[in-house]
Amino acid sequence: MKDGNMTPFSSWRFRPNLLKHAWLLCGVLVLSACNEERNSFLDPAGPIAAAQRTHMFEVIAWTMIAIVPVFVFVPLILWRYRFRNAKARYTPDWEFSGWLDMVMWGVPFVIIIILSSMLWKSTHALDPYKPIASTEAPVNVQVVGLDWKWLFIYPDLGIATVNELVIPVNASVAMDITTDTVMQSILISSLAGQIYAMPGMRTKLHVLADETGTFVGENTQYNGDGFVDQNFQTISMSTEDFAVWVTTVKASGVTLDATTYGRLAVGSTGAQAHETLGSSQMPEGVIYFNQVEPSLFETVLGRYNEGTDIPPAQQPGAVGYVPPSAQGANQ
Amino acid sequence: MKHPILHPGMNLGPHHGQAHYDAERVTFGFWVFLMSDLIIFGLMFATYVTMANPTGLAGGPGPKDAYDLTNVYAQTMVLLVSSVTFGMASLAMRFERGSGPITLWLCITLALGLGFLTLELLDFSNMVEAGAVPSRSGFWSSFWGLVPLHGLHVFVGCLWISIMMIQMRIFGLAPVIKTRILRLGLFWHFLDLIWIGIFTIVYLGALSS
Amino acid sequence: MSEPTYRDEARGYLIGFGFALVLTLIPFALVIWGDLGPAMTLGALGVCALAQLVVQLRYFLHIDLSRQKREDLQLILFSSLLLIMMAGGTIWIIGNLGMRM
Amino acid sequence: MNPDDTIHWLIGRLGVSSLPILPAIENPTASELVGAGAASVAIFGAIGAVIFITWLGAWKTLWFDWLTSTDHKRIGIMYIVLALVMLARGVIEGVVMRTQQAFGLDGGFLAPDHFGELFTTHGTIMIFFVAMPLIAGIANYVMPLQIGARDMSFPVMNQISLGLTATGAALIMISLVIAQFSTGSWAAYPPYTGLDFQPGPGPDYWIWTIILAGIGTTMSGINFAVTIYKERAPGMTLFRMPLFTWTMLCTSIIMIFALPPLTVAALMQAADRYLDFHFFTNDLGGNMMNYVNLFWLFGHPEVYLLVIPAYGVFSETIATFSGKRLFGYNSLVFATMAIAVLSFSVWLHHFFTMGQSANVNIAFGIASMCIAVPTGVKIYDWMATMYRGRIRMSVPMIYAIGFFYLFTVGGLTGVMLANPTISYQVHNTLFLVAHFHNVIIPGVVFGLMSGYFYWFPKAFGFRLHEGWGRAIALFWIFGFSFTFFPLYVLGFMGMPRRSVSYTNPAFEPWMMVALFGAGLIFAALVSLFIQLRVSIRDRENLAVPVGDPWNGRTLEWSTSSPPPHYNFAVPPTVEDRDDFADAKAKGRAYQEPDAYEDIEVPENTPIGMIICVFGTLLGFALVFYIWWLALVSAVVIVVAIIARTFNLSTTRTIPAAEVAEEHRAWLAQVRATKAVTREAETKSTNHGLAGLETAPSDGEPA
Ligand code: HEO
Ligand code: HEM
Ligand SMILES: [Cu+2]
Repeated sequence: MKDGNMTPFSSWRFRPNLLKHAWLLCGVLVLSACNEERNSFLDPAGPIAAAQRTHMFEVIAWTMIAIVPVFVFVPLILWRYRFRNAKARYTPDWEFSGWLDMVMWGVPFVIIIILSSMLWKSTHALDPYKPIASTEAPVNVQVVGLDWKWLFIYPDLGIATVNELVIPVNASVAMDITTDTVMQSILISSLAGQIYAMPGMRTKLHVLADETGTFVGENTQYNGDGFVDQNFQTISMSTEDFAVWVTTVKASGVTLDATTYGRLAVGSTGAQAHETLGSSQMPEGVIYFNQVEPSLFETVLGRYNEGTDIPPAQQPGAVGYVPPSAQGANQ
Repeated sequence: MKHPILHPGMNLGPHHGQAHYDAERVTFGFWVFLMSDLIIFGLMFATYVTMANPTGLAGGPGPKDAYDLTNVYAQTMVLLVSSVTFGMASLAMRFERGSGPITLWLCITLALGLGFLTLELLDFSNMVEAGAVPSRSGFWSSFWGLVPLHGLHVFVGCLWISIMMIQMRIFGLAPVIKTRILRLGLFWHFLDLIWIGIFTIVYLGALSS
Repeated sequence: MSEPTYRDEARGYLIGFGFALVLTLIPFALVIWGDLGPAMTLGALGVCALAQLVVQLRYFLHIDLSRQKREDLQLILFSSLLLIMMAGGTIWIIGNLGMRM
Repeated sequence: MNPDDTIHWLIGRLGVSSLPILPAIENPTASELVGAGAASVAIFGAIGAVIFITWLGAWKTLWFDWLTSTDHKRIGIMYIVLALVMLARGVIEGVVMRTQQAFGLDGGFLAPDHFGELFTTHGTIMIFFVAMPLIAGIANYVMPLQIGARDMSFPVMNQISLGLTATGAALIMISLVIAQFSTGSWAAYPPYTGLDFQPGPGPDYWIWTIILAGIGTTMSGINFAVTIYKERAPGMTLFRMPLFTWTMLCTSIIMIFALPPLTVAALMQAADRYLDFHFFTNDLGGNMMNYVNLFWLFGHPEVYLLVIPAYGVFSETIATFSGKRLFGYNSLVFATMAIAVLSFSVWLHHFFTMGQSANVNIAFGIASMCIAVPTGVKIYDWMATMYRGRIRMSVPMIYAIGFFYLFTVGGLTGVMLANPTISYQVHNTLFLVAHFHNVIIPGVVFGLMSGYFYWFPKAFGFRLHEGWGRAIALFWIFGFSFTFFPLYVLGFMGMPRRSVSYTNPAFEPWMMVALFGAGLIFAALVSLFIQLRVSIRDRENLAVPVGDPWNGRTLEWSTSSPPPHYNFAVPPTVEDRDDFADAKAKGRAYQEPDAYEDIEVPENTPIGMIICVFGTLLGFALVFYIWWLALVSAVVIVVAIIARTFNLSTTRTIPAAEVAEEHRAWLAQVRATKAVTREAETKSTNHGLAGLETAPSDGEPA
């Protein structure tokens, strides 16, 4: 983790001893998850995920004050006051103790106050709508959730991809998110948390990778048969590599217009869509687009707010959806 | 057995004997039911409020295009008067004026209730003509979810009044009958309370914002 | 405590009716003829509606603050608390989301 | 009308294709076979039940003594029977899902939509038809006895509530055989459950199941609350009520106020699907976020509705088996109330990730964490109750220990999830699935299972087999741990919930562990039925007719087992918080009253069954668009209810002499019975009369 990226989280004091335990625990997990595609905020690759992890361990640590006594005293009490132990004191009518009552209410109360103040700070600091301070130039990505794949539009670059989100390392990536079907939720665990994608609505998420690598991104909101296949690779690379990647996309991509979009929107997994729209120059399960209608995202978003009825035939994901190209063919 | 003090207003008084004591349990139960119903209405109101914006209207007709305040005012008055006439029925029962006056007041209340429903249906048909139908927009869906729900309650109330008049004829003023009329009274007044919310929020509120 | 007579109680209903009538007329008049501006109008509507709720509860449903009648009052207050939490929360949440979508 | 139209008019959208048996024959994949198997089990189970009842010659008894009964005790038992049947289905579905996921690396044997149906029905069944009926059943049985009442305030409404619950259960069972249930999860978020995306009958099944059962639950809540408020025995002030009754009061408040949002949400969904409304649709101003909001406005209080009675059970059992007064009664009461009220203020924590501002998330996050305080107080109070007690390691105590350890972990992960920061990461992953099973199983299931064991002898006059009881408890404890702790890890590894399969091989070992655990849970389920069988067989040895097998502390133990229809020959007069313990200590117990009185008990009525049958038909007709049937059923229900109000003689009187005779016979039996010490609690010498004891009787040195 590079300190330069930590500006928005300067209020975060990392407790070194806590972190040590944290590393221990997540070491165990990560080992078992050992895979070149990283998919856990316990193995963070960006400041948000890292802060989320730290916050989690801090919460666990504080709650232990209230919880460990339960684990310790329950067996002790059970053993000491077991039925057969005639020597133990037996006070069948003892039912109140003022100071015990105070402790029982007071300790958890204080802990919750502490946790609440941490919650307050972290929730503001990690608000997904808030841009992340970064050394590199920010990148804008528009995300459209489709059944069962993700479309990423780079409006400033005029390109788009399906199921491959490539980002320059150390750049704050501002995502505008929507879907053109049912509700979904986008999660790139190693970088930041998830946010819902809903038709006709724009949610926002900012992510930043401070290392290069490949991270799993996925939809976590069940949306039918292809749900489990709706994941994608997030690749963070150096700015130079990113530029190279952009040229590749431009070179090998196809056009994204109303017709191709319609075919893309048909319920299919990334792999299936690759079959119909992709080419061998594109990675497996991935599609590149080199010419993108600049207003595509706004069209997808705005369509639901035009005050017109959208019959199933025009609703991607609906039973009976007919992509525009096929509609044209039928007429 | 000790009998704690009974329910206010909507009670009968100790001179009613058994019915008075039964009322304790059943009116309380009915109050609880009404409060549960209140939550249903409350959430419908909340939904209506969240829909009263351009997104919810979805380019369809708005409140100004469809609401007819004259009619709403008439509905309000009819319902308000019916609350008072029901009150008179309750009093006739409480002061043991016999089933004659009770029936008379109930009849008037029933007539007013039906009058309210007629006015409301008239209003609805005008709205349909103005294109303010539930399939037009989220806003109108929330309207049609809320106001007719109240209307349905009024309809049930009318049915209930009719049944009580029949039962009074058959059984006279038996204790159960009395406690039923008591609960019917609660129900009827409750509907007026909801209506205050409807004319304030649904009609006047939407028109003035 | 002496039991109220028929006349006392009938008068109660009529008083309630009078209040309710006024509290209905004001909001309708405000919306039809008034020009207070949306915020003021809405505020006035709210005040009148609340007042009328209290009036009807008091005179038609006979809920009041005397000690023995507390059970209903508690029930109503508790329900109102929950209602405010639920309905208010809904409006707050959905409103906030609406602004950010 | 041409014949096609006629058929369509007659059977709506029902068709042969609705039967899952057929595709299984045409195309016998594993998934289809599992579905067909389930359908066959349902059909043959129903046929088997019919044959069994006929063989027993029990139709008459079933109808006159049970189905038409308005006795709260019988209604309670019927609720529990329903819950146990549904528990079997729910657990089996859970095990099937675990099996699928264990072999789900790159595939598995279930088709995705079949898996979708499984998690939807599993979740719906477990919440609405296992946990809630178990609570309603135990509460129905125990609560009136605990407060010294004769019955519920509204016995007929009580029967109707049961009928409506059974209606919902029937619909969800029918969906096994005819067409498919929804794949939209128990939360049924639109637009996925909207008409455009799921035009089939699935979501409609969900809607009507939920609405009908939900109305029943609301009515139960009203009934419980009024009963507790108005039917308490003389001297039973609010602050002398047993803790279980207190928890039921709080739970009934949740039933009354939290079910309406669900009813509203489901009705709005129905309006969208049937009447072209636009509450939650994508287009024309629909707002699905409001559905999510409304659903959790119900959903969160719901989970506390489930757990609060379990807290009540633990309060009773821990005090009883520690041989002590409950520590911190007032704290426990206030904590319960606090949890009930707070439960209405936290619902947004189920959708922190919808996009609202940080301030909204913070408000609800903090409110959520606040619930940890009263919950912690409860746990500490129970520990203090055991402190300086004489703890008997009976079955309910084993559950209690499992609860202390496991529930605390689940609560901790709940507190973690209450932080929006963390929720952003683990929401919708298996971490969440682990959390809620971690509170539901050690909390709700352990609580209700121990309640079942604890009060069973009250209801049937004999104890359940102790050895099997311990085995079941241990199966649950270890089964739970093996099944659900791995899911935390899988959640951290990023596995989304509701995944039929996965591609990451690292998941597989954890899944295998979870499958092993599910096997143990399955063993618990099987043992539950074996225990019942064995206990019925040995009922002579286990008999406790006097009615107080555990040296109980509260009123329900002061009457015979099973209690007479009217519960108490004379209404008890309560003088103390643990009144029966006090009575035994002061020699007030088992006294013959000065005089007996006539007792009025409610008459039987078929109204609940009529509503159940026609409610089922109504739901079914609506699901399949059979409008004439829907209309007929609705009319029958309304007419039946109205007709019922014309019957004013709804009670029957038991003469004082009969009461006196029964009571004296029981008192004679009490006198003739030899009291046992706690040593012999689990022996066959325990006939339900507890001997007084102040110190260990045969002080075996420790
Ligand atoms: C019986 C059921 C039950 C219970 C009791 C709880 C208890 C709690 N739950 Fe859970 N939950 C339950 C059932 C569910 N929850 C869910 C989801 C859920 C979510 C949403 C997660 C998400 O979707 O991302 C959150 C934030 C919580 C929080 C909590 C909290 C804070 C508690 C607290 O009540 C726990 C309190 C207990 C504690 C803390 C332990 C004891 C305390 C001690 C020993 C001392 C004091 C401790 C401290 C000071 C920390 N729950 C879902 C998901 C539904 C779905 O999506 O399908 C279900 C079903
Ligand atoms: C007895 C053993 C149980 C097993 C083996 C089990 C297993 C499962 C599994 C495998 C899932 C799907 C997880 C996923 O989304 O990937 C699940 C979901 C669920 N379970 Fe259980 N479960 C059990 C008991 C319970 C109980 C007792 C309850 C509640 C009272 C319950 C309530 C739920 C709910 C609400 C869901 C979510 C369903 C949805 O997503 O719509 N489960 N369970
Ligand atoms: Cu919750």
